[in-house]
Amino acid sequence: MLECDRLHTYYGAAHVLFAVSLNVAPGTAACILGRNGVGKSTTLRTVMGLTPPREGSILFKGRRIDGLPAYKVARMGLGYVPEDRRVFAELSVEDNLLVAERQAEGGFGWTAERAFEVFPALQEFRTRLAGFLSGGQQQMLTIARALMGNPSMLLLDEPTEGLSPVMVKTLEEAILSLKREGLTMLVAAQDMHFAAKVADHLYVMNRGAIVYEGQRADMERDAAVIQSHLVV
Amino acid sequence: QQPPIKIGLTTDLTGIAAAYARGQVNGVELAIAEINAAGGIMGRKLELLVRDSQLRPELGTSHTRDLITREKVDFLIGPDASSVGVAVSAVAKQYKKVVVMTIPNTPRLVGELYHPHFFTIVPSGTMLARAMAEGLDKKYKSIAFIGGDYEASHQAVKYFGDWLAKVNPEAKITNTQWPKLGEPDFTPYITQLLSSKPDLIFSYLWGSDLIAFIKQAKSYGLFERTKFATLLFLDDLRALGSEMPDGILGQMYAPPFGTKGGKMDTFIQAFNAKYNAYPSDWAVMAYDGMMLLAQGIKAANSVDQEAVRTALEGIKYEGLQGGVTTFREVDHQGNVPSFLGVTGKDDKLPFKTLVDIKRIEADKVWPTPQEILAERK
Amino acid sequence: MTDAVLELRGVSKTFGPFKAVTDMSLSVLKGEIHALIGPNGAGKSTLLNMVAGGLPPSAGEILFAGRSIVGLPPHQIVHAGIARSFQITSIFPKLSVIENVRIALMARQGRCRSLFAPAAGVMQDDALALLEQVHMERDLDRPAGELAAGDRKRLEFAMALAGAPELMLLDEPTAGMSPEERSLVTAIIRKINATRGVTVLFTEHDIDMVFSTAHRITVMHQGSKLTEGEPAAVRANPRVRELYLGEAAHA
Amino acid sequence: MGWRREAAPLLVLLATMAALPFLVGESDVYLANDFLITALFAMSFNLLLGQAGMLSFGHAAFYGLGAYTVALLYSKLGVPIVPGILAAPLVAGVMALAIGFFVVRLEGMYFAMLSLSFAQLIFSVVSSWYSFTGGDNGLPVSPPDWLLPTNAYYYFTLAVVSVCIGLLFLVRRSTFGAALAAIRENPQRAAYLGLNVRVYQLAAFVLAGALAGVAGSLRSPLQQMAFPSLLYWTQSADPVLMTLAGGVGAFIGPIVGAALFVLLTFVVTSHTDYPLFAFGAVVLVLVLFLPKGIVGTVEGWWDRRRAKPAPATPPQAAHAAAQQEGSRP
Amino acid sequence: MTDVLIQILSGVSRGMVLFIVASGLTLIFGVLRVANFAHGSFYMVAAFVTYTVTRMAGGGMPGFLASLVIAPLCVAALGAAIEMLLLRRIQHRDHFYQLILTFAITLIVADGVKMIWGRDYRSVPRPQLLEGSISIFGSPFPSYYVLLIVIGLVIALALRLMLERTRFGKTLRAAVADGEMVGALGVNVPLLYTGVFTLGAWLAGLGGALAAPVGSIAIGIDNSIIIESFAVVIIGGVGSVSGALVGALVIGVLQAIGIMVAPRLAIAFIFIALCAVLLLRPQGLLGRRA
Ligand SMILES: Nc1ncnc2c1ncn2[C@@H]1O[C@H](COP(=O)(O)OP(=O)(O)OP(=O)(O)O)[C@@H](O)[C@H]1O
Ligand SMILES: Nc1ncnc2c1ncn2[C@@H]1O[C@H](COP(=O)(O)OP(=O)(O)OP(=O)(O)O)[C@@H](O)[C@H]1O
Ligand SMILES: [Mg+2]
Ligand SMILES: [Mg+2]
Repeated sequence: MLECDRLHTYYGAAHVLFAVSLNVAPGTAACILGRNGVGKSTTLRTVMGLTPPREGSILFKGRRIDGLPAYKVARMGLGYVPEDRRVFAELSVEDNLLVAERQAEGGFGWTAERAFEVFPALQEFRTRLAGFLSGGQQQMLTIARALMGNPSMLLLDEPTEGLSPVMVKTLEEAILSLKREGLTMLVAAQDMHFAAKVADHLYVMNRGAIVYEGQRADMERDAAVIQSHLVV
Repeated sequence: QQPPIKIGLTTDLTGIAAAYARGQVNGVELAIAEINAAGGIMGRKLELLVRDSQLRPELGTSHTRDLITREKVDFLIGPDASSVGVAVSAVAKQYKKVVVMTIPNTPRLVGELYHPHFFTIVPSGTMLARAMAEGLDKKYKSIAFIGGDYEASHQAVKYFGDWLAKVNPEAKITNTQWPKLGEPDFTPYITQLLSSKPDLIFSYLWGSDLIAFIKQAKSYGLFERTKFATLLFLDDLRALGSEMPDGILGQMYAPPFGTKGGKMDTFIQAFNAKYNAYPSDWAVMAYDGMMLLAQGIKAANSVDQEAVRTALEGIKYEGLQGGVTTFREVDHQGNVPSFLGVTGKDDKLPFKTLVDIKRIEADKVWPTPQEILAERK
Repeated sequence: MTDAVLELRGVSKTFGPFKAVTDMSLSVLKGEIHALIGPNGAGKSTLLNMVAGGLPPSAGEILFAGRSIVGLPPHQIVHAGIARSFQITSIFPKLSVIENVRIALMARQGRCRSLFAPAAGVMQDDALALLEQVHMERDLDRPAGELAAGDRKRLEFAMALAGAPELMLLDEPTAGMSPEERSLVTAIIRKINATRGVTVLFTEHDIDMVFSTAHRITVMHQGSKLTEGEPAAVRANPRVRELYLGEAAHA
Repeated sequence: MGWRREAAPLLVLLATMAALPFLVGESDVYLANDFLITALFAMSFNLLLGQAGMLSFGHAAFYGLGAYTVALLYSKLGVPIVPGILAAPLVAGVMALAIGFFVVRLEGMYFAMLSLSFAQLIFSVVSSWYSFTGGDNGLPVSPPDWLLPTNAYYYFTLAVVSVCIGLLFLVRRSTFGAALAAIRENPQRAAYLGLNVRVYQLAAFVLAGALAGVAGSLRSPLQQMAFPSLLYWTQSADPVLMTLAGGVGAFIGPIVGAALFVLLTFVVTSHTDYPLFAFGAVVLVLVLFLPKGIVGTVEGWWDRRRAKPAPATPPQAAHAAAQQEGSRP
Repeated sequence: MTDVLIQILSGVSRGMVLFIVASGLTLIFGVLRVANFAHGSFYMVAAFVTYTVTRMAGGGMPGFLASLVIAPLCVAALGAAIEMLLLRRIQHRDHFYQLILTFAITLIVADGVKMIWGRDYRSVPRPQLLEGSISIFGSPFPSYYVLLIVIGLVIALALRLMLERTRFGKTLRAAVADGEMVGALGVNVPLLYTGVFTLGAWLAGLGGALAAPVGSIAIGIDNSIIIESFAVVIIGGVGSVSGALVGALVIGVLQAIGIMVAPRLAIAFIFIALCAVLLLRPQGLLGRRA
């Protein structure tokens, strides 16, 4: 579904991603683990077209998407949940969803109603301005918002940040059920446990490069290696 | 080959008075072209240096200084807006350069700011306001005033009122309105003016303000309901064209059609040939100003400032407007006339002009030397 | 009650018809690490914000060291001895990392009032020490806005530490951090509490961190207090397990 | 940025300006005088915009008040120019305090519009109070004979402006300046660090107003006139443009901007029939191609030239890339 | 009494022109956060285009209608070009830069107008049909002003519906807050911005075309309208179309009444109103508190 080949990304003069290559097969979830500042968010932004790579190529559903503006990437069916929430503070919850609503190729028929089913807390506040939601509520909203675009693949940047344990569980279940429906996912996360629950495939990043790659089955075996990349 | 005699002209080619400045530059250029064609003065050609002061006094100062100190101009000819005029006059005073003003007419120039190198051939604000009072029919008793909210217009109503008290003591100014300069909407003022039911409205609006006022007043039937007397520039007549109502009392500085025959007709033709346009009041005064300055230089037979100043003080110049222009000693105010007439159609021109023109001579209305001296205190 | 540094009595906050916090009473004892937990939207941030002076309470009293601080503007509350960090990081993005901390130190000590005294080097050493503590000494001269999310969070924490406050209000201080940095921050909290007796009131969703760090825990739910007590007791509370931890009560 | 790096160009500039009358003609000295005053005006403005992030659109009010203080003291009370120039910052500062008290409550564009409104109110008073201010044709001032020669007044201006810019230099690098920078970046955060944001903003506003007053007070003796147009809003736009064109972030940015504008205005109004067009085109090009203003862009270019090549790929990244190649499915 | 009524009505009609221009500005300023100084230039250019069109088509109704269509379109095209060629390139920089960019444009346009139309001021006649006046309680009220009031109200309603009710409007508001994020949701943000800017320019053009037959067309009308429009936008609340309507009417009517009560304040009137509103209700009459 998504094939990234040797991506190099820069912020101005700062070289941040070094030859990042990763693949996500249709209907599976891949997870990028790594400490702070290793380039997880940048990888997702690069795929999304927000910080285009200077070198390398990205194929989505077999088509080149590197160099395309973000809106074209989104229209091809890639949904994005950013790390710092970025809800539209001055719009109501409902309108946040409305803005994102879009029928894309190969979507899964998401509507606001279905999103509210997954996140009942949002239903309660559907007319409240998004800026007034609590941190966790905002996090749910960004996920719901991304679903409204009916993506065939979702990029999630630390989706559990700021969620209470009970919400994390709900989210895990939601992700698994989305996966069952056939949605492909690439998730950036800090948390091994979460990754272990949702990911079929695992990448570990360190200092802008992928330093480990493995299947879910390998995780236990390689726990020590993975761990070694997650500490300094 | 003798070096040319340099004339410096700082004027506001940018800003709301730009149209006047253009006419002025053209007038001076035409005069210089004619002088040079006739061989120049003392065998020297004249050269004009134009600077744009953009209606900013400080820029007027910089340019005038620069013209004097870097370009070494020999004489200055007047700027456009009064505020820049004041600034230019101050520089001329400091460097003792002869300057001839052809548009600015704030009474302060001949009053507190006067200096011996200053000469003007524009009827001052005082003279115009008094001429208006002088020329009005005595039957108008209740008079309303409207003028832009700035100094000249406040002074105008004052001088007008004072003179009225002398020539028509029964008349009263019953209502005054002060829209800001550049006001796009005069309707509130129009309704105010009309509600006081005056015999006559005296307006000190000009340029685009006057045009907007006239157009808006038309739909309120103002010109049918009351007599309207206003300061009027040729540019206004031209811009309004056939929209200009008939029967408005207009006061003008130096309308080309105000003087029949003689030099004026030649001038109009020459101007038209050169610029493909009918000259404005400003072009007339600018042309006269330049010619007069040239005559002064010729008379002095030198470009020495003091010699030329003395020559100008005693000059007798026969200009476009007929009569002989001289400067009086106390304030170097030229004895220039102003004109009062009624708007109407002229078959020869594509816009309306004044008919029944009255020429009001300077000596009737200019302030007495005592008045001038009192102001300088 | 006597040794409570911070005491809330019947504090409420309503936004229009919505009650974000209802009649909350809370005492934070001197020298304790007090955790405030609860489901998303329970009102934790709102509560901290009221203490810090960012929001006026609709009702109730807030006492700090026995003195009411309701109605005081934030900067006065800071000078009274309360520092805070934000849930959504709030730093000076274009200033360098070390300048961020230095300004925090200078402001806290009231050293910004001089028009002419050069700022260069002022409190440089203290700032360095703080940044070393959070292991950011390598990023000193980077503009703070360029930091990755987790690093910004650490910087924010360092700024809250600046100037030795008596009470720290930390809103999810370790959210978005990797496990390693998380334990670092936790260790610092414990350390300043143990060595300097700094009182800490914090919110957090990482339960391991909460239960291992806090001396006492208050659980909020829908704007009011659900329960309060020692970590073990709170953990065992069936309502907490159901509403917050999401563990089936019978499990 | 080290203070040497900021001070060095200032000192070079000071030396150049001091030598100028020996190198160029009277008219150019006059123009340079104009530049010095304009530069101080723009610098005082940049204390607000560059340092504190406050976009004031009414800064000309204080400039004009400075000019009128000198003119009024001179013409109404016969006070000579020099004491007038000393009084100007006081008058402008007090006015800035009164206006600042209200305007610092607002932020961003609202702050800009409120400062504009107050300035316009002062402008309307000045331009229509004929008996006191002389109205729209201005109020004359005559410098004493010893200041009348172009060079004499030039050196006088140079001295005053140097002192004021020196002051601004100190303020920028002071702890107060650091607090302003923090407030500019994130006022909310600054408040939660213990800064009384309003008071700091007010202090900056007063200081900037007072220094603008000094600039204005130097202006009216130069023109031998105080004009209401010195207080008009278009005059307030000037320092904004100069500062942004020169570079908001750099200390000497506004000076460079002022030099450019004074010179450019003079040149275009001397040589073209369409000065606004030429001027606007230059500004347009500056904005489009020099994103950080002139000084900022030059500095960036300088730094890049001197920077050592950035460290290349981190060691283990290269190795990781290789490993990637092998493990690709 | 009818005096006062007529006074108010004329204030309203003036307010309507101001509203039409300011509504374009409030869109551009409120929605795109571009403090567009060139807005006054759009107004001026439209007025001059109106002059040319009516001269070519003769003064009557056809000329008037043609100018009402052509002038705003010309200006809209100009706006689109400015947005795509210039503003877009500095979109990601500090908003200050857009301010000076648009300021530079005002200068260029001011002289551009001089190059094309000269320095003289001009006048556009009203079509015969709208030349006269209707009678309101026996006092004449120009029929052209009635037309202005009607057009203003229609525009207000249309804009309000567009912004508040349509997805387009909501997307717009979201894009202001976080353009990058909206882009990541599949919205072509640059196109959206161009669209808004063009619409804003079109409104300025419409205002210019409508105002041309009532006033005079001169260099400098850009200057006065821009300050008044900003005042209206701020008084009404940035980004709020209804606010702009209220703001414009408040200014129009208060000015009309104000000169009866305190004529000496007329010159400073708008700024007194601005100060009062900003101090008492900084977010504007209908603005949302941030
Ligand atoms: N705008 C920027 N300019 C310059 N450098 C940046 C910028 N944004 C991020 N960086 C740098 O790029 C590197 C990777 O950042 P990124 O945000 O991708 O990390 P991350 O893995 O998502 O970290 P975290 O877990 O903290 O979110 C970091 O060193 C960061 O400092
Ligand atoms: N300004 C406001 N207007 C309206 N509602 C608000 C406002 N601020 C907060 N709320 C509501 O108050 C409730 C409590 O919010 P708060 O941010 O305190 O939650 P929290 O406990 O910190 O949650 P989280 O753990 O998700 O951060 C939420 O439902 C939120 O939507
Ligand atoms: Mg990240
Ligand atoms: Mg919270």
